[in-house]
Amino acid sequence: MSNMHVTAKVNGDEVEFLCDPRETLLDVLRDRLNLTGTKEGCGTGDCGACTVTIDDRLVCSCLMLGVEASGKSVGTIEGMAEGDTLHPLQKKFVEHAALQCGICTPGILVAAKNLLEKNPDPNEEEIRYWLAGNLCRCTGYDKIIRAVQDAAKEMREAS
Amino acid sequence: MAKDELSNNFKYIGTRPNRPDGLDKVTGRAKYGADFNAPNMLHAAVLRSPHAHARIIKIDTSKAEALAGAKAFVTRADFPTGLEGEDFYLQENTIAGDRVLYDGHAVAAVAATSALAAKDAIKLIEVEYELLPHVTDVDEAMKPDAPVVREGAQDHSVPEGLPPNIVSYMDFGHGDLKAGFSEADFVMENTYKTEAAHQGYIEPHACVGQLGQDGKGEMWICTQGQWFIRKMCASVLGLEASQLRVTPSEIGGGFGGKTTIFSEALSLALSRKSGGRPVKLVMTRSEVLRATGPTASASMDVKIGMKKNGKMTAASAVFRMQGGAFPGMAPTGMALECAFANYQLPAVHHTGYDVLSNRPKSAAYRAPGSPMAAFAVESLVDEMCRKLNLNPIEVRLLNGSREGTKSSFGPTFRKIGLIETLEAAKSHPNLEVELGPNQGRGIASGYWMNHGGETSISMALGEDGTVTLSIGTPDIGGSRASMALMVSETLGIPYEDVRVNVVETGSLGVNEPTHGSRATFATGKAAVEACNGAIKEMCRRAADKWGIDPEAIDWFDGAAHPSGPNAGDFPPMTIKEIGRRMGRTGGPISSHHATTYGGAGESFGTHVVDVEVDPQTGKTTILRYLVVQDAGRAIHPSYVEGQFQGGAAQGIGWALNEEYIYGEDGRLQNAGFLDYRVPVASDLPMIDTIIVEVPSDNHPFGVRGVGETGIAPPLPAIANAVADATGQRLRHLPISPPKILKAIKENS
Amino acid sequence: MNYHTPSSFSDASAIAASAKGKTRFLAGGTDVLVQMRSDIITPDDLIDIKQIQGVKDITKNKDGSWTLGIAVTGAEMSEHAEFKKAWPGLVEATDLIGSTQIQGRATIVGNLCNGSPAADSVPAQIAAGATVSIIGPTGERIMAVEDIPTGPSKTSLVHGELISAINVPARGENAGDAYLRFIPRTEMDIAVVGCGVSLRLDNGTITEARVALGAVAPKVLLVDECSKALIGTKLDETALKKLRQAAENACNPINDKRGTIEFRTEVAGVLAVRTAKKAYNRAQGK
Amino acid sequence: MAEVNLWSGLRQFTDGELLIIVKADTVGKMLDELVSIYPNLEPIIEAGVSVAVDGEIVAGADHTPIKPESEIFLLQQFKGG
Repeated sequence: MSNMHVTAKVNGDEVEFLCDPRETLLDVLRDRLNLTGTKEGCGTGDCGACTVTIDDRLVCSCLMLGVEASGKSVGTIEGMAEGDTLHPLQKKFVEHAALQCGICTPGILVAAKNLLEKNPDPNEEEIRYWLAGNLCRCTGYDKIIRAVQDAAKEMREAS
Repeated sequence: MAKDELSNNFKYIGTRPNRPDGLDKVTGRAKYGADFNAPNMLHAAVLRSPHAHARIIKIDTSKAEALAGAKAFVTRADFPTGLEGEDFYLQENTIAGDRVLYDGHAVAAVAATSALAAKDAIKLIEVEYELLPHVTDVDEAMKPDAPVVREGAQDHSVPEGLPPNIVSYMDFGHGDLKAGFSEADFVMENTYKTEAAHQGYIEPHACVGQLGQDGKGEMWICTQGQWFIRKMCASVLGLEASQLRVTPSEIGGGFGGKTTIFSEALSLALSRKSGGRPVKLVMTRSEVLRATGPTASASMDVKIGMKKNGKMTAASAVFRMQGGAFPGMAPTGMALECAFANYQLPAVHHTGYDVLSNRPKSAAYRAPGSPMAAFAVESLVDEMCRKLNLNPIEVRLLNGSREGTKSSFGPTFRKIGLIETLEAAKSHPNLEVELGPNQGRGIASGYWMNHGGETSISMALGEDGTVTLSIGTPDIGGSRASMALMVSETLGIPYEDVRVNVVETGSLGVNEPTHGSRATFATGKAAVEACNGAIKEMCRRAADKWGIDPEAIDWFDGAAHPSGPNAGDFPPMTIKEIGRRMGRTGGPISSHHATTYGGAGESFGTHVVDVEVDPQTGKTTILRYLVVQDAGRAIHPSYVEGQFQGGAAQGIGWALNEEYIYGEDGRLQNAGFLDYRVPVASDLPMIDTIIVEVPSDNHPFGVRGVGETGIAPPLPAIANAVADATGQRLRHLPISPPKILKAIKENS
Repeated sequence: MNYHTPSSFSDASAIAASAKGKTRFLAGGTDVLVQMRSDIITPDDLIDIKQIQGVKDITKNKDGSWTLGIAVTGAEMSEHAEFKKAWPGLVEATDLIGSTQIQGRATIVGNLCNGSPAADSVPAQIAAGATVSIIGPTGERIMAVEDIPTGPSKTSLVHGELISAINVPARGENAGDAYLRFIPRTEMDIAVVGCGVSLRLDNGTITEARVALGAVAPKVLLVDECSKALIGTKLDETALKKLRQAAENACNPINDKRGTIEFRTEVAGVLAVRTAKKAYNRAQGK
Repeated sequence: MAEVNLWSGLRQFTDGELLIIVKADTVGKMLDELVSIYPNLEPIIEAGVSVAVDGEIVAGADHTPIKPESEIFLLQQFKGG
């Protein structure tokens, strides 16, 4: 089958692209739309490096076809900061050294942001289980959990 | 600077500023291996053997070649012949010759106009195999009647009469072993096994290679060491190293696994065959697990003699390790050097075997060899402490290596920090927590010798007085921040005024990779040397201006100050002023330092873990975890803690769940993150850390490498904790629920 | 590969029925896309059934029973307070499938049709007494969930058939369900053993019981002997002992990379007891 | 002059000697001397060894100076992860 034409919203912007129906949303984001902040770690939904939101719900973009994004609103790491203003999670991840190599960081940030939108005051266990699908091989997760807790606190205090 | 001159009075060292590459890495802007694209680029895919051992009878690419979009194919026939030694093995691992040696061994590769087209083309290649018998277990491979992985591969170290899969042999030690054991009140000997584990970096190997008919090439790649990639690819393809320029991307984890090449040279070979078009090669996760280098699996006999009070009198170890189908890959020697490093031993002996099997070519993984050795030795020490009813920390304090101890592998230790880690662990509140039913506590120590190595670095002063540092060791865990801190401290300028760039192979002399826990030690030391060179030049510029002797100038707080008889004669000349005027005061100011460093200070660590084991299912839960390790000097304490915590997490995974599982057919059963089970966030507690600082006397700030030691103690610490909780001693990792439950049932 | 987005189940069925090559239906895609990625299957026709009207609905029927659309995700089930209150065991089983991200896509119909004996939601569906509505070239039919899987990756659906809805009975009074599984980590693993239990009580005495075991046989088992061990008891020690034995007896597992025969059998008994206790507490309103 | 301690597996290449006295003031010269006395050591040293000088392990740093009283050990080559 030839390529299909798809219209969607990515980080608030209207986008159009052509893709082979076998291409995943991850392939489309990275190779068609040049949004390489979303990473591929496994291609099978086991690592979470490709985490994005579809209509504000978390998904692994490797487990969704590009054509399925038709008419949907996709959120990626590139849309997380507002202009020059970093999201508190982004700020806290740097401050807490919550990343070492940084390859899992975009997926974890997108997932953590989604958590805090649903639960502004998660406890440690809730954060750990929410992020269980985001593998990090460098940090042992300790500093990631602390950064999420600290960002949540700052966001609660600001609101 | 000698150790007694070390000062704790630092302005920048020991602070925790934001890492310079932090913003790029939290916004998705940082470019990793697979994020690079070149104009007119093709995409590669690799056909891999489904067999553990087979002869290749025929490879037919005709159907694949007819596919639209398929542009180039390579097999071994496209590579030069006549290579020897490690070069030959690198080439043979890149692509199989007449035989495939493991499940996942590359057989052919294709470049096509899209990744999908390349994948389609691979499926159309027909390969005819003649199956050969295979062996994947180290003990099986050592048997005289085992299938022979490689004829004539034994090196000169192997005593006559040993089976052909034993390709290297070693023994070393000192003292009278027999006398030592006969002096002991209690001698215990056991056999321990560990399974192969993978580094499990989240970023699969990725590169874009471009190579023209003129032999000039480019490669963009995620690697721990761009010069290693250059040298290895050049050897495998018969190129001149200087004609290949290798640019490192940001790197998504390595842990030793990205210090060598696996399939990278295929992208260059395909590029050469497709008229020099750039070719992108990105591994899938399954390819990473099947065809890159996990660590060795090990089978180990350990024997220790002790007095009733816990004093050790003698120890011996026999280690058998397989590192895949390629000689020299099992870290047997390093494992043995680490095995008894924690202990003062009047008599000790080590014997080691490097064994071939039909598995992928092993690569370095965080303190290669040390975790297996620690598992065997620290488990046995714990077993003996239990039998003799002795406190395991006290026994380690009694026997622990310290300055002046003749090490188990020969040399006399200089200043080291093992005792300090044990003392610090002893007084940590975690040890006060009372344990409940089915809970247990385990302790173990570990060692890594660390490495210096080939290092080349440049720094340059900008016109505004800020500084650019060009380094050759990729930043895998925040090392840019450490470098910037050391430069700030040395020059006395703000952290923000230093930019650290990791550069390509054309910009510096040869650098070894970020490996051996060497980056902060060696690149940091070279950075300080380069800064000192620049300070000398800046003082000379001030001296010229002031008309005084450069020797009569002190550099501090980022400025030249007249000293001695001239003190106070001139206002300080700041680095900003010097930078602004350097064009007309003698030209650009830059400084270079290149050397091979020895004498990296070794690092010891002690871990304490509390676990709870479900007696009905055998499932282990980590309740508390403490890492204590000697960092020499923590330049950026957050990233030191991060290394401790990350090492512990990897060790926990290796201890409890991670393993390469081969079927009867010699195929890897768990080539994915679903069944190669690395720890997830909900598996772990917070990981407490204590940074011990016993400064190394061979680094200007006292730095010891910290990256590797932390993966060794978790394996035995967890086995010891499980034994404490259940009464069951598991001597074969991973300590999975089926194994624990079986032990509980059999022994109850 | 052809990608289809039919707007009705009969269209979907017709596309599948007329397809010559390999066909797959796409709902959440968390199995199909993995299989495509791993080269286990490359469908010639992929039929996306999410654009059919009503497939995202969770409907409470007048008689108290529930109809779940085939594209309802795990996350949507967890967020549906009333359904979760009625069938906490089915919801917790579904919630155990994969990560938060997987929950955003995965469906229990997909979990069922994938045919894995280790599928987490299936023992809970069977324990709940759920049925599925099926549309095919010869019309519609309804089948019990336990009759859908026939073996690893195999179902009793015939060429051109697909599930159009899942029907969960009314919960009724004094009843509760639960699901527990064993995995070596805390998350992200495939069940080594799974157990779903649904109970109804009368003054503390069990009057109805359904016990299903996953990953201990070629397909998920509904174990009558386990039900018999429970019915008429107050879940006393004798009943639990019988339950455990019955669960162990029902096992016909394999040795594989995830567990041994011995381990699976032992843990099936352990989980049956633990799950029954949890369901019993729920039935008592605890 | 310096005393070099070999690992015991090298005994077969040195007529059973494990403590060799060589004339050298750097690690590199020491290794060359060893090979000139015992040519059978060449493949091992060429393949790479680590050397400990006064308790400091040097790998590949042949320029490292040694003193007559230095404690010198030849070790199995190591590299890190």
